[in-house]
Amino acid sequence: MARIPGYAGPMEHDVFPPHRLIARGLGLRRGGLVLAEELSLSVEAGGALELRGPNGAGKTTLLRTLAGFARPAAGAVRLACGEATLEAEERARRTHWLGHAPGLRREESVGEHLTLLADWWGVTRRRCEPALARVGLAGLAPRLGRMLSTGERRRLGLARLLLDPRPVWLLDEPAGGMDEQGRTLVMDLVEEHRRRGGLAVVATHEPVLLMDADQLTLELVA
Amino acid sequence: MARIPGYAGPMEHDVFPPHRLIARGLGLRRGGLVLAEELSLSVEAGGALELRGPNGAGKTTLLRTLAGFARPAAGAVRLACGEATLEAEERARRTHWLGHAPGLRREESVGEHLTLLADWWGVTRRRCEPALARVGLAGLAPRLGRMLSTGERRRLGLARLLLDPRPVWLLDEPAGGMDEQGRTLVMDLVEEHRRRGGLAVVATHEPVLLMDADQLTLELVA
Amino acid sequence: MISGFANPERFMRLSAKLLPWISGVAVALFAVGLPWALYFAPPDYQQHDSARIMYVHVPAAWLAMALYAGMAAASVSSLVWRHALADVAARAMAPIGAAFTAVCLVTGALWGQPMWGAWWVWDARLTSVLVLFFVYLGYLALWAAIEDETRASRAAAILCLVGAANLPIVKFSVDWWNTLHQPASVFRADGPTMHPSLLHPLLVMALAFTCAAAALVLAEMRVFILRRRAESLTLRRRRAT
Amino acid sequence: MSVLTAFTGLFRRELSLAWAGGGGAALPAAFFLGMAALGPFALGENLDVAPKAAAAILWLALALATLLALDRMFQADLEEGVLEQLALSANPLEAGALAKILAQWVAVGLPLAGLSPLGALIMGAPPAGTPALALSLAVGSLAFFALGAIGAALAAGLKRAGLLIAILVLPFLAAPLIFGAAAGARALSGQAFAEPLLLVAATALFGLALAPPACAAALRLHLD
Amino acid sequence: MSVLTAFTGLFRRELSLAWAGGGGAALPAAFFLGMAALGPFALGENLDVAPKAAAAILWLALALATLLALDRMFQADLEEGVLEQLALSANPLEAGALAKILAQWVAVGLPLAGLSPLGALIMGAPPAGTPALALSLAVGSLAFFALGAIGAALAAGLKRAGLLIAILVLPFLAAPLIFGAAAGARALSGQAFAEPLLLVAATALFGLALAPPACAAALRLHLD
Ligand code: HEM
Ligand SMILES: Nc1ncnc2c1ncn2[C@@H]1O[C@H](COP(=O)(O)OP(=O)(O)OP(=O)(O)O)[C@@H](O)[C@H]1O
Ligand SMILES: Nc1ncnc2c1ncn2[C@@H]1O[C@H](COP(=O)(O)OP(=O)(O)OP(=O)(O)O)[C@@H](O)[C@H]1O
Ligand SMILES: [Mg+2]
Ligand SMILES: [Mg+2]
Repeated sequence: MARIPGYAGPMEHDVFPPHRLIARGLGLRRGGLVLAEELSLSVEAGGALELRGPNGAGKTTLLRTLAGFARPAAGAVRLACGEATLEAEERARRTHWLGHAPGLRREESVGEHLTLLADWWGVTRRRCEPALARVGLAGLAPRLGRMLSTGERRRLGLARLLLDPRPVWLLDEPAGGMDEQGRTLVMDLVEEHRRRGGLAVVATHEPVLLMDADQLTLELVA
Repeated sequence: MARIPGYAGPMEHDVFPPHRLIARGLGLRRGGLVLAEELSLSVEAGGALELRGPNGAGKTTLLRTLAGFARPAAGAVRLACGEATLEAEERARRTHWLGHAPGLRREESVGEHLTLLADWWGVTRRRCEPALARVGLAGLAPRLGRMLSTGERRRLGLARLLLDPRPVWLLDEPAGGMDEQGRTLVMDLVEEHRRRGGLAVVATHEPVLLMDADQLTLELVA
Repeated sequence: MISGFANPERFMRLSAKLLPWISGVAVALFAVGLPWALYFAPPDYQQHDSARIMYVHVPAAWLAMALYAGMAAASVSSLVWRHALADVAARAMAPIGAAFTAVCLVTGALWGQPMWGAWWVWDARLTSVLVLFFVYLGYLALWAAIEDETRASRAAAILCLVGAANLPIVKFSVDWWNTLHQPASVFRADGPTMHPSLLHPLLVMALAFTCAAAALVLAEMRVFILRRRAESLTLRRRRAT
Repeated sequence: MSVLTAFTGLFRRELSLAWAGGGGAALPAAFFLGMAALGPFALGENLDVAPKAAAAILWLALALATLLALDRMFQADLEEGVLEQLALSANPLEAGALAKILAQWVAVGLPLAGLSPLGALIMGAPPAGTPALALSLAVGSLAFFALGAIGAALAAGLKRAGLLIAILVLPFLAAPLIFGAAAGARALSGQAFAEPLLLVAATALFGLALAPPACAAALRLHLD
Repeated sequence: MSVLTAFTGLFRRELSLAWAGGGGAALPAAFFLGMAALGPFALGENLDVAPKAAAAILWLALALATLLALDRMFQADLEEGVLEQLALSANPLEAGALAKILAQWVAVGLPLAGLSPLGALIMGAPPAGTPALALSLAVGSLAFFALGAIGAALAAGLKRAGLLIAILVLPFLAAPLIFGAAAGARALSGQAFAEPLLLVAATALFGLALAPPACAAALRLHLD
């Protein structure tokens, strides 16, 4: 695998090399629906962008486009590290996506799930337990996907962010379904991430979530 | 069908006869986990109970038990109308449940979904459109389940509440995933419902949701 | 006796006392029945010594059906009266019934080779017993798929009752259709037609099989109840700490 | 009155979901013909047996189509929370189960039965017996869906539900399959087929009587 | 190195999901026996066909088992968001698809092949040829799962995926089925079977080469 110099894979306490997520002239479409046109954004290392807007405005669609799952109808998304623009594969391995799907099968246990991702992402399995503990799920490794409560499912998503340190976080309503303490946890994790040189794009309906983040408000189409 | 006098089925603007939801000595269990013991509660017509507590405390489990889906390990739930305790079937048709599941199939359209429920619940199909309009989904009838955004899915759940007027509302995080205006909508709907003599049990993590509601806080098991 | 089984505590006490006796009787009956059936009983005038398979085949077939009938009865009382012991009983009978069905199938196949010149034919009797075996397998698979015991027992009870429709088909298949398999010669409305020199050792063997099955079922029920207790103990201990 | 509206409402919804995405019954039909074509392929060098086995192959194809359709009969509604909404109603889940069974029969079973004469002709069966073969398949698919629905409801939402459904349902499909294939084979070879056909009808009636309460009880269990 | 860890990690996970809930390969095994019994059920009075058609019936049972297992091969991972997490990685989805194919083969295909001698004996086939029959089924099920995975990936997330997969996949299954059934039939009747067996192996190799990129492309489409 061609590795960009300065990025040596998963790190524990280091700082990420400076990444920058840029979208230019994006057109977002779903079915026949035009959700956005000529949308541009740029998030720097250490920065954060809050996506806001009413239900159905297209926040999730935008995030999925940034993640590379959805293809924009116009424009392009690129991730730069220093001066270099990264290839799709490199972009994928430096991006974390926290969506609404649980991420694990109904019959899969939390522990099996994280072990699989550790193997698949190429990080050591020893990171699983600390990640679970950090998000308040210590001891829940044997529980199956279908048993988890809404908040536990979201917390597991946060644990995935911690399992493999990646500079780009794309979070869709990370505080949704969380209790008081869980919301603080989300804020803390994003803060830490930014201090390490990571960047985050976060869709949210919480009145207050991130500290000094840029705001992008999507409007509902007519 | 044996109908309790004073309850003539779906009504538009009338007041419900006085119902009362009572649980005595409930024991809640999931797998090997004991979530609650000796739990008692009572909600009167016009009243509301807010369920609070950390993620995984058992709020959803309690609501499902109140709805009659889950069988309590101990104790019993009953719904009284005036002096009479209602049979299981009568309890079912007077209870609304708003959970996290979308309630419609991925390939089913919003319109088909509400039409089906109108037929199945025995209310006129003409109620579908106004219900959709009230929750801000006017014009979304052709959209399929898998297309809906998180907030739209929750709003559809609210539309179901309006489709068939029932005295008992059991709502699991009704404001989750909702935008500003959606949260206000939830509050307004519950207020209206209570003014009509309905009662509501609402699990929520919102700092403020209902006005002068009783509070029941579940604790996390060790 | 029946009421003694109604409550798990009393069942444990009663079954602890009964179990050695039933097992002992089974051993004694086998000690008499096996030599009688396999050595002293006269060989069949047509089938010679291969007919001795009968002394295993027929009791196994009877118990395969009897245990399923027992499961169905237990399922009814578990569904209707929520009887605490009924689902344990049904669950305990299933693997043993399945095993006897397998024995019936295998001995039948072994017998079929010399008698009919084929291990297997698809006549109504053989097919319906095979179906019975599949019902047993499905029942066990359903239990294994649901970890919550009360839910598992109720789901399995539904399945068991639906599958009970197969039981009369097994029994009467030989009368309703032309089968290669022979019709009943013992349990008949007009009395047994089998020669007493064959019938008597068969009945002893059948009794021996029945006692053995009863002992196995009781022992398995005890294991289930003990395991349930152990689980609720650890649960209580976990809560106490 | 209201039970009837409810019933037809659900029936129509199931039908439109089964035929969704255009093509209506074309998908089951294509599948069935594909299966009917594969059977002779597998028999290969023993092709001479194909006309003789035509009824058997078509009945097997029907059984497979049923198993595939059963897989999602209740599972999706359970996972998406539709059953919760249906359960909170004065109308019993029993009626819902019956509506679903009949809808599957109309959506999948009847098109297959209607196509079966074509399949039989492809395999070289004489045309005379094909209407009776189609009749036997029509009745048989009702039995399949009624009896199969019980297994589908029991296995809905469990691990490896696909395999589990097949195992639970197989023993129940045996009787209609045996009698039905016999009826079809006799019809194709010009023999009297009334007796096995009546037996198929009997299993269908048995299934229709038993399935609604059994399915409803199983589904209520899974709502827990 | 890390690709290997990733690959075996996913392979092991698939295997443990396929065998979850106790019983390991027992469920697929019971399932296969049931499927193998369906053929004779349907053949009924035409019993004389059975030994001759034993190989065909077992091959058809294998095809049925494959179709039923394929139904959930990618669908569940897509709906639960597992594929999204797997896609965001340096390891290509191609490797993931291959791991899934091999795991299904080991979890479902091999147990079935191992049981096939029993099935053949029940149908009155001579014991001598049964090991070769089992071998042909083992190779054939690899071809089935490899080729079938393409259809499963294409249909994942679409309506009525079950039937759709079957239709998409049937044409691809035809080749291994024809050659495999021929190899099995020849093995049972003591003839030379190397040639058709090699052809089955060729389709398996073809499938293994084609399936990973095809599956990965289809899955990426569905992530949109
Ligand atoms: C796998 C093949 C076979 C199966 C599944 C099978 C099944 C059964 C069953 C279920 C019964 C109990 C019938 C009842 O209680 O009414 C039975 C009884 C019996 N079977 Fe078989 N059988 C098989 C093969 C054979 C063969 C090859 C023979 C010998 C020709 C045989 C001889 C008998 C006899 C003599 C009885 C006792 C019937 C009576 O007197 O009531 N069976 N078998
Ligand atoms: N295939 C489609 N055809 C038509 N409309 C679609 C399709 N897919 C999605 N939509 C619509 O696109 C809009 C944007 O959805 P999206 O999930 O991006 O919204 P969102 O901003 O995340 O909303 P929320 O705050 O509720 O999560 C929604 O109105 C949705 O119904
Ligand atoms: N079958 C099971 N076995 C063991 N634990 C289970 C099982 N089912 C659920 N649980 C656990 O029971 C707890 C209660 O779940 P519940 O969904 O009721 O929580 P909740 O209060 O609604 O939480 P949230 O605020 O996250 O929605 C959770 O910790 C969950 O993991
Ligand atoms: Mg969204
Ligand atoms: Mg909850």
